[in-house]
Amino acid sequence: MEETLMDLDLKEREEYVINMGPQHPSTHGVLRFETCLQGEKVKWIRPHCGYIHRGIEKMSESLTYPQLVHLTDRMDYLSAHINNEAVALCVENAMGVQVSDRVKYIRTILAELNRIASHQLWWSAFGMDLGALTTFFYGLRDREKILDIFEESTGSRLLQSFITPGGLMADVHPNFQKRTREFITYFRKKLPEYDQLLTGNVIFQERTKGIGYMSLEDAINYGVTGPSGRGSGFHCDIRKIAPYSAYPLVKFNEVTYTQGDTYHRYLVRMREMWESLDIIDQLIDNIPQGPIMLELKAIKPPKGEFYQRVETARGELGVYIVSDGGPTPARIRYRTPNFSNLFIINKIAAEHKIADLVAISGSLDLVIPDIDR
Amino acid sequence: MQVEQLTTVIQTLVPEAQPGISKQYPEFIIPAARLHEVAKHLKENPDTYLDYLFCLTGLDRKDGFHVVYHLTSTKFPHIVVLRVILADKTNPMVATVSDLWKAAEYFEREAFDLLGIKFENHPDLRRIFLDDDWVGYPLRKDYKDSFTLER
Amino acid sequence: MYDFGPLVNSITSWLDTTFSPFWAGLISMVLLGLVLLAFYAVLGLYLVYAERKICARMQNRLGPNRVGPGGVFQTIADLIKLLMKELIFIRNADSFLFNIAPFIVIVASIMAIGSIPFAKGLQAIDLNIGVLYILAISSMGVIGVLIAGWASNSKYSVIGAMRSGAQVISYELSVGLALLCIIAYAGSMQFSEIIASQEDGWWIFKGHIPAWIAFVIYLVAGTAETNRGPFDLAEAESELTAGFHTEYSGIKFAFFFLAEYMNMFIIAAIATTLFLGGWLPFHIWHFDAFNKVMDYIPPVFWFFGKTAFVIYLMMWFKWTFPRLRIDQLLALEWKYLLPINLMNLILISFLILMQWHF
Amino acid sequence: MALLSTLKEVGNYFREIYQGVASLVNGMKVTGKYFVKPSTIVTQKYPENRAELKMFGNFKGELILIHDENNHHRCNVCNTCARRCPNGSIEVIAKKVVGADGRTKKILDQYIYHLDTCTFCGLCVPACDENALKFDNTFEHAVFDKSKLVKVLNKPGSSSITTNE
Repeated sequence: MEETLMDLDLKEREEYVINMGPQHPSTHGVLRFETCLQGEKVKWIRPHCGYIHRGIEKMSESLTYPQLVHLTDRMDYLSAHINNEAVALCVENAMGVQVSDRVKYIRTILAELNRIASHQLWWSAFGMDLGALTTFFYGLRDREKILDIFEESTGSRLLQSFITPGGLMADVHPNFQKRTREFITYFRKKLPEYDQLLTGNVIFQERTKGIGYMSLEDAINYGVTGPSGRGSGFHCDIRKIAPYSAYPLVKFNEVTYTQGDTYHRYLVRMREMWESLDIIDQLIDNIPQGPIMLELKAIKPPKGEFYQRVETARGELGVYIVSDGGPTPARIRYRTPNFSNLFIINKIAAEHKIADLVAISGSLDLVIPDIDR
Repeated sequence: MQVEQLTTVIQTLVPEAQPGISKQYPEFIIPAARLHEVAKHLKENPDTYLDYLFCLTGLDRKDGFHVVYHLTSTKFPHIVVLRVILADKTNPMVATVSDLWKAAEYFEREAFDLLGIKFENHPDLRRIFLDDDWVGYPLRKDYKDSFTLER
Repeated sequence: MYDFGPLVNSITSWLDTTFSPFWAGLISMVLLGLVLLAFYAVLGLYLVYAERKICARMQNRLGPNRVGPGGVFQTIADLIKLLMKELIFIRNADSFLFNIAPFIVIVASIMAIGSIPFAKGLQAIDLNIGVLYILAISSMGVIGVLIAGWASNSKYSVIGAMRSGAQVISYELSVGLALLCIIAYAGSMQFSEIIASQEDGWWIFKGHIPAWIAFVIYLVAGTAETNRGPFDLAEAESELTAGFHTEYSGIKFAFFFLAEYMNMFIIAAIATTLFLGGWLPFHIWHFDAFNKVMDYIPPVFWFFGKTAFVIYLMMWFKWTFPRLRIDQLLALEWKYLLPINLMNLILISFLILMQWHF
Repeated sequence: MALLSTLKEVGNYFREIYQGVASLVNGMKVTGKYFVKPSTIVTQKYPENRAELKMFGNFKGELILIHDENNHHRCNVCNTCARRCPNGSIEVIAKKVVGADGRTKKILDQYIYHLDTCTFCGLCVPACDENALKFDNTFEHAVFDKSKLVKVLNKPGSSSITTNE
């Protein structure tokens, strides 16, 4: 092999470059970290994305609003309901219509269930990243219960396309309330087990405490939102800043820590699961009656530009619709949380060990299709 | 800060700034040449303190390329939208704000990748999603390729 | 009762009388080698199956259940698959070292098995420095791992191999010192004599608390030495994809895989022999009726039962704990295990000097 | 004082070890508990449990054109579903026939459904004014050839209720 100038330069400093990804067990998808190592120590990381770029924004320009909703599931596939809700809210606000309280309640419950399911999968995968393989199965076992609730009402387990501009595709199943209740009692028993297995573990704490420190300034500057940002004390919960759907009606805490390390990003998500359970608990018994779909002649937002922020399981999702008054958007832009969360990795993981890089990228909870769209 | 106060702040800074298209947030159309200066002022002014850029969008409109900056503050609840209209469609160029908000560096790379808007003084202006040898900028309205779904 | 000595002696004497000394030696060697190899292969496959079943139960799963009743032939099917798979050759790899590395690893573990006493008289060779021999041989495996990592010409493999080297060299100390505690108690390095010294009680019971400490340290260090459990940094699936055997495929990969499980068996077997009385049955002092019943269970069962228990413990660790980082791994050895071990050894010497042990 | 602080450090050293080991044992309790409880196993033995495996009623398996017992469907070739489909997964092919009264009518020739490009967004079912479509609960769609995923939904010999009147 011919040695390039760069190789020689690296050799002199006893550094070398490895590619973590596009196929690597801990990047959770087709993401590539071009990582420069000196022994075990990470010198710098250059993230390369675009391996799963499908041009959702471009495709959406030729689809009507109800049609383009089903593409948003495929961005952050772990919070599909919340992505759908973002588009639905943006279109409804643009048209100046209000959905019924029943729809608002159901949307919020589905979104919170989705958030729990997403955090469960993250917990499972995070344990795997650190080498505790059993967490994966416990997390997925409990996530299955939520997916059953989704499947019974919406017909799909992962990519539901259930929330649509103007309301919901269908009414929820009669069993919805009962099953959700059952899940709340079930999962309140299982969550302490998660802590017992992983959070309290001395190896886990050693691996995560003080690792990957992200300062508040960095979090704001890079736009790191969601649980990752809140671990650094960034009050970025859109559910609190700009409440939408049924969030103004419920009481919950915005979970923040100021320490900003991997362990506290972990804790934010663990406590958020409790908070989400509380939100569902407040809403599930009080779902009012009402129509599930607005009687709209055509879903055509007026000419203008509209923006909607929602809080997905990973941070702030922005939907920016530029409408010319037609049935299709002139331009639709998704400000996805993972895109902003990804690029801080060089800042917080440099000068750590290679094992820490895996822990840190796990604690950012990256979903790659959401980065690439 | 209220909309009126924001308007006065910006009007005193850039007299030629115009109220924007959208009614949702207070929006101002800033001349491209003065964008960086305005952004810097809005970020550092303790009354506005717009330290969090949550969205940067490139648009292809009839009157040229737009670059839209959604700004908010972690201290105050106000949101400000800045808009730059680049009438020159062949060589759209605007100063980068990535030195003020690090998040902009990657949003700008995306806008460059998909719309071909060039950002001056950007530290690392490469394509972010598409291959380096990709021809054209897909989100432009005049972009044609063999895969575009005809309806 | 259940003494394999006469049986073995009769075979050797028959060989000696029928053949010339050279041929007799050769035939007995070949016989032994074949028996050990068969035992090695069967046990390795069984251990893989056991691990898969055990971890499945811990994870609310069924585990392999398709091939044969309860999936018992799953690992055999896997082995056949691995045998038929293509051996991928890496263009820039050092082909000689690349090919020899799996054999070094597997030969080291086969050699170690030779001196393990499975039952009275059922031991390929009863060296008078048995413990030392095991220590020496089992650390030979890491040479194979290092060669594999280096010769693959892959960065992931090199990182894995270097981790493994640092890890095994450090943990060798703790394994040695923990075993030294029992050697001090027993006063011998010969396995048969160590077992004989436990006729009146296993060292884990006779040796007071220091023996317990030594046992725990031995388990931890032993797990680390086999690159397993929370110490699988050399493979580190989520960091290095597969560490030192990233580039191996087919039967060469199977060798590494089998050697890992057999090393686990060897570590457990030595723990059994030194701490848990080897093939000796469980006795309760002055409870003769119970002891009589225990005596009727053949020693081979006792040996494998105890070994299985230790192996289960090691699997339990592996499927519960997250992986350590390389610096934490070394800190655990040099800051915790080694000082405690040294203090423990001094304590044991003191106990022996004062004649306080049973 | 120096001695006291040293003692404290030694105490901390051992407390650290104790707490560490305790946390590890705590974690092992969880896995140990599930190991001894086979009733908690959640694995489903899929091909064996085919008989009792029931999907939820709403499950979106594949699109079907509803046929009644007389082999009638309700499609009147309005093409709304095909226009609603975001992926172009539905093709409605009409043919012209001369009716009994001598007027030419458009009736359904083939209702082609591309299961391979369908994303199960569910927009087609509510789009149909005649309620002619629904999602079936079948889920075993795996085939060896992609062309087998292109299905003709109207059964051979079937006719529309609306055209028969």
